[in-house]
Amino acid sequence: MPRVVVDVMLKPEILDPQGQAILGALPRLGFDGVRAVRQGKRFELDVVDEMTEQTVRRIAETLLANPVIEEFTVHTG
Amino acid sequence: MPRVVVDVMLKPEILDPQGQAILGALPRLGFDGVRAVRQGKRFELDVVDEMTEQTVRRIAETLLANPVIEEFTVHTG
Amino acid sequence: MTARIGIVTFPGSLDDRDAARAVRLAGAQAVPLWHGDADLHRVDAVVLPGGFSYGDYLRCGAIARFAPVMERVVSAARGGLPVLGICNGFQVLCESHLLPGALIRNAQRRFVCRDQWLRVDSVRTPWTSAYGAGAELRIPVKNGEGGYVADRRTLDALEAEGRVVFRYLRGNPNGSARDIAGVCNETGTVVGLMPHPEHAVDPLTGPSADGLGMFTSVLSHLVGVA
Amino acid sequence: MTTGTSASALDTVARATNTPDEPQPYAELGLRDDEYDRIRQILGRRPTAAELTMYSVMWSEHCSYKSSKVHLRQFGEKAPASDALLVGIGENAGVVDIGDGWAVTFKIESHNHPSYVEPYQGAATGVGGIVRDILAMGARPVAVLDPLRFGPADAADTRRVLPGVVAGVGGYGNCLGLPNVGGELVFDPSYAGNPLVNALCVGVLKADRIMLAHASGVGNKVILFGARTGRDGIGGVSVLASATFDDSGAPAKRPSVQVGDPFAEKVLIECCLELYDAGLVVGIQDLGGAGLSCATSELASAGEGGMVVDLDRVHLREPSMSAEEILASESQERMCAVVAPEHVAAFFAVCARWDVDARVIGEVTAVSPEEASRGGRLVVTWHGETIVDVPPRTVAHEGPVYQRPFARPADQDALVADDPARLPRPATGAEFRATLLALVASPNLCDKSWVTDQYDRYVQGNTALAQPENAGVIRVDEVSGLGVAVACDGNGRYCRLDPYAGAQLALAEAYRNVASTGARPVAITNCLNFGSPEDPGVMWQFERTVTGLADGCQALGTPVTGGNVSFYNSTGDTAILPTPVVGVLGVLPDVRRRTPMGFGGADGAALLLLGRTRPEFGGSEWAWTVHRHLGGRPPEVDLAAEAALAEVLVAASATGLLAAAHDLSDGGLAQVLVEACLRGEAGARITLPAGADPFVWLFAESAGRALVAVRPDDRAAMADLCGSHGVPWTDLGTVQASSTDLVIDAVLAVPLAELRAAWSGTLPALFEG
Ligand SMILES: Nc1ncnc2c1ncn2[C@@H]1O[C@H](COP(=O)(O)OP(=O)(O)O)[C@@H](O)[C@H]1O
Ligand SMILES: [Mg+2]
Repeated sequence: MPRVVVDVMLKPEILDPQGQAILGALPRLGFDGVRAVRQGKRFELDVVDEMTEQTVRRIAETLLANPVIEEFTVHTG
Repeated sequence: MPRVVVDVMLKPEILDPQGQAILGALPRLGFDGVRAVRQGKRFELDVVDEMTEQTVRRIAETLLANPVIEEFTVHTG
Repeated sequence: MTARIGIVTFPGSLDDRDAARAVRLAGAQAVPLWHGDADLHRVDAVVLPGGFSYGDYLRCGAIARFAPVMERVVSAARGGLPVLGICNGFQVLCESHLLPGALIRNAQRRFVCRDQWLRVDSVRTPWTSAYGAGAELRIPVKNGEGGYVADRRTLDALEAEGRVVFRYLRGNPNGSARDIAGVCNETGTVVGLMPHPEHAVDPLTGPSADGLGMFTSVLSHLVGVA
Repeated sequence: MTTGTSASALDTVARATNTPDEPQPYAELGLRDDEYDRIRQILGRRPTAAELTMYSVMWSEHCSYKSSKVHLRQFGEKAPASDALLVGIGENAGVVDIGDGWAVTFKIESHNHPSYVEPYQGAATGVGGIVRDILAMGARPVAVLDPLRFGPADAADTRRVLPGVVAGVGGYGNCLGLPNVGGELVFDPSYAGNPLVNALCVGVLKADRIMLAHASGVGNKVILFGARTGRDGIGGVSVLASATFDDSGAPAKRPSVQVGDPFAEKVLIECCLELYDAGLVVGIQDLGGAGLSCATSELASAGEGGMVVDLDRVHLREPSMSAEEILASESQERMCAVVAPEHVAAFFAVCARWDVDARVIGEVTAVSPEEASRGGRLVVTWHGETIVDVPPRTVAHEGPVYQRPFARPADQDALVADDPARLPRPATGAEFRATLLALVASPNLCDKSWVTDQYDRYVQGNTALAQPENAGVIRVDEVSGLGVAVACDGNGRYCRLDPYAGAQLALAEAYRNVASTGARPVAITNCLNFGSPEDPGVMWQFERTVTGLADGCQALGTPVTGGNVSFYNSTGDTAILPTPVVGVLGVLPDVRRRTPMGFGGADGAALLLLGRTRPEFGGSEWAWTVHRHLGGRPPEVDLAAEAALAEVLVAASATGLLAAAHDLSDGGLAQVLVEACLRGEAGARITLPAGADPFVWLFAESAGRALVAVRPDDRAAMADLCGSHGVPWTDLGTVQASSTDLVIDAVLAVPLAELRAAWSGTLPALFEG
């Protein structure tokens, strides 16, 4: 069964507290060299052969992402 | 500045309540044809040129993923 | 006539019984509404209570929005039915696009439960008419994803139109934009807020009885329009 | 078996009978030679792989209490007579009659080891597990408390473990809609590699609707419902499974960490309560440690004695699971019910309404008198073959019992001899001030709200008091105001110095906390956290603790209703401090009468110190915080004085004499004054009695004391009440609500703002960010 992946990230203008926290923690753990971090969600969907990309996009925009604050990309896993 | 992406997913044998919740909701929304859903995390890191993949992997295993229940993959965005 | 105020129970709703208690204390009849109902049972107003509907695993309120009862709530709200969304209920209202904006993870990334001071910034809604303008309330806040966000244009419009209903005072518990604790739709009938008025109806079990005014407000509004 | 190769043919009972000499990995499963021999003797043959699974998990220390059983008997033997106890030790949780037809059930449990490995999920599933115990008694869970212990507050690993544990306790409990009304937060180096994560749950039910875990009624159906079964927590049993999987070369993944699904548990709670209300359940058991092995063997042996179970009917998360894995799985959010056949359809309808998965997996069967005398008969089939045929009682209740050797540790005398009297004490006003500020800012005495603000204490709308109050108070009956108070306490340092006295001090402190709210203490639960039972020194601590607790409960008239033992808690080779945590339940006829701890509403009130103050510093917070010293004797225990003090606190609350009350414990009087002033922001002016040693009065940790605030008009009545109960009291000064200082005449004066900054800055500085 085909696998599709939907990546959902906060829009760049929305504050991302989790990404900020990771960015803040990295130097304390001795990791330098990271300039920015954003945290989002990754959904792996196992779908039937007939499923069109358009349907996956509809699933993403109605359920998996909230268009007010998030944007998404669809690709095959 | 290069962007690297770390995808973190629950190990396949670990219960994924989030994926289950989505799977349960889809038919109610009129979307058939999805057989399985897993929800994970996606981290986008902007790093300095010199950063090695090995360092990113170390960041992933110490901070971004919990190796007890999660596994991760690193790729360039 | 006793006003009938419906309280929706989604799987994972937690404060539905508390909301019903608050409605009764205000003198109205609490009517339980089940998420699977496609009928509002002739209620005069609806409360969407706090909790973790469907575990809130995807995004708070994201799945509850699609419950059969919500279809009815959305269309009735568009027709003027007063709706109050508390905490998870506020999140459901934003996900349903009855209210603008969204609620994201608290800035400090922790769940926070504390007694919070609020200011009533709009007394023109059916849910706040019993308060004096600028009244200060002490009401519990308890959420993990209560940071209110919206784009700047929306925020400016909300302020210009007097649609910021509540604002946090003396400390913002979750990083909400412009200290916003609650907003309403264009007509004011749909109100959402993160703090929990239903937990502030009796000083025995809450920090004050300051929350009761929201339920008495809607009651007098309903009596007024009847 | 899923491999289907002939080499790993299904290990049926028939096959086991025919291959008596086949070697079995019993040692890897944690069974000793003599234990394995006993299983063979019980069965008259070697066990099948599935039977070996059941015996090994059920005969583990955790499930069988094999090291503790001989001592725990004292709780029953010495139990004070109590009409209030409806269900005692032995069931999922004890049940106490609180009057007006209401009953309350409560129990504490540990989830220490999982919380070290995976703090968030370990703590979350710890809450989930204890909640199901309460649910299984027929009760609606109404509150949780979380006694927590960690290594040094500033240790790097504590920064890893503590935030995760707290988020897990909150994440699960908040999502379940359970107010968190109390707990503990203690730091000590002995917990560095072994945090203690205990969780206590309280439930409410009608006294006539208690549910029990028994499979009665031949022909009744056994229904497994809730979450699907996966490979969670099957740890040790994987040796069995891997032996079979090896053939096909497919290594199975076997997480021993369980992931909680609080939403699934929330709907399971509502579903169960609806099933109980509808009268659809004959018996019920939650699934926790040892999963189906435990639930089926316990249900069967407590009922008719006979049961058949078809494992093929179990709804699996991973279809490739073996029978042994299914039997050992500790997947969360599952329950097992016994249901009359005519009610099965209605049962399924309720489950469907809550979207809860349910499957009939077996049936209650008749046993012959001869089978009954052997311990009943539990038969489990898989792929149409019989893989288990055992007397369930031998699995559930007739596990090994050890008389572990115990001996007073060699260093005990030296420890006790090392009296803190030799330590330098503050003498000048400046030194007192510095000592006070250092103590209130110490991790053990500081403000805990960084932790407790992550817990919902309001949900359900019945919380009349919650942390940081003396005890959590929950309203049970909205009309009459009838309610309960619960507090939990323990002090590992006291127990290290004298485990017998330490256990009684833990009991006395929780008892005193409950009484301070005005509630009458009626029953207790306990969680005994100790090092390895194979260490005679630890076993001595354990024996002394149990004896002390049993004797203490007898003296105070508060029966032990249940509890939990957690052994093998150590950091490296060093055992943790012996840590019994005692939870006390009290009854309050009307929660509107509860006594608060803060001076906020007590302007002008007279402050009286009840009880006797002695120069007691052994194991004290002062000795530890200021000198890193642990030695000497713990405070003296006087249970008659504790009982008299409680009588006074309860009577004074009932007659409305008290504006505030706060019991004394760690940190002594100074700490209590600071906490009561800061709660509600009111100053106080204290005058110590003439000739008193201010150091002893301010920092000693003598037991049996409480500070009370009474309105001037009530002072005489309060003094009379104390006199009539033989409770000594001392005038200490007054509450001055408008003052912004805590003043102790001739000793120190500190602005409340400075106290608050010191007290509340500690945890954020350590754990923020
Ligand atoms: N982990 C925790 N969870 C909930 N409440 C806690 C926790 N730790 C401490 N508390 C609460 O903080 C308050 C102060 O704790 P403590 O000093 O141990 O109380 P006491 O000495 O009266 O037993 C109490 O109300 C206690 O229940
Ligand atoms: Mg304590």
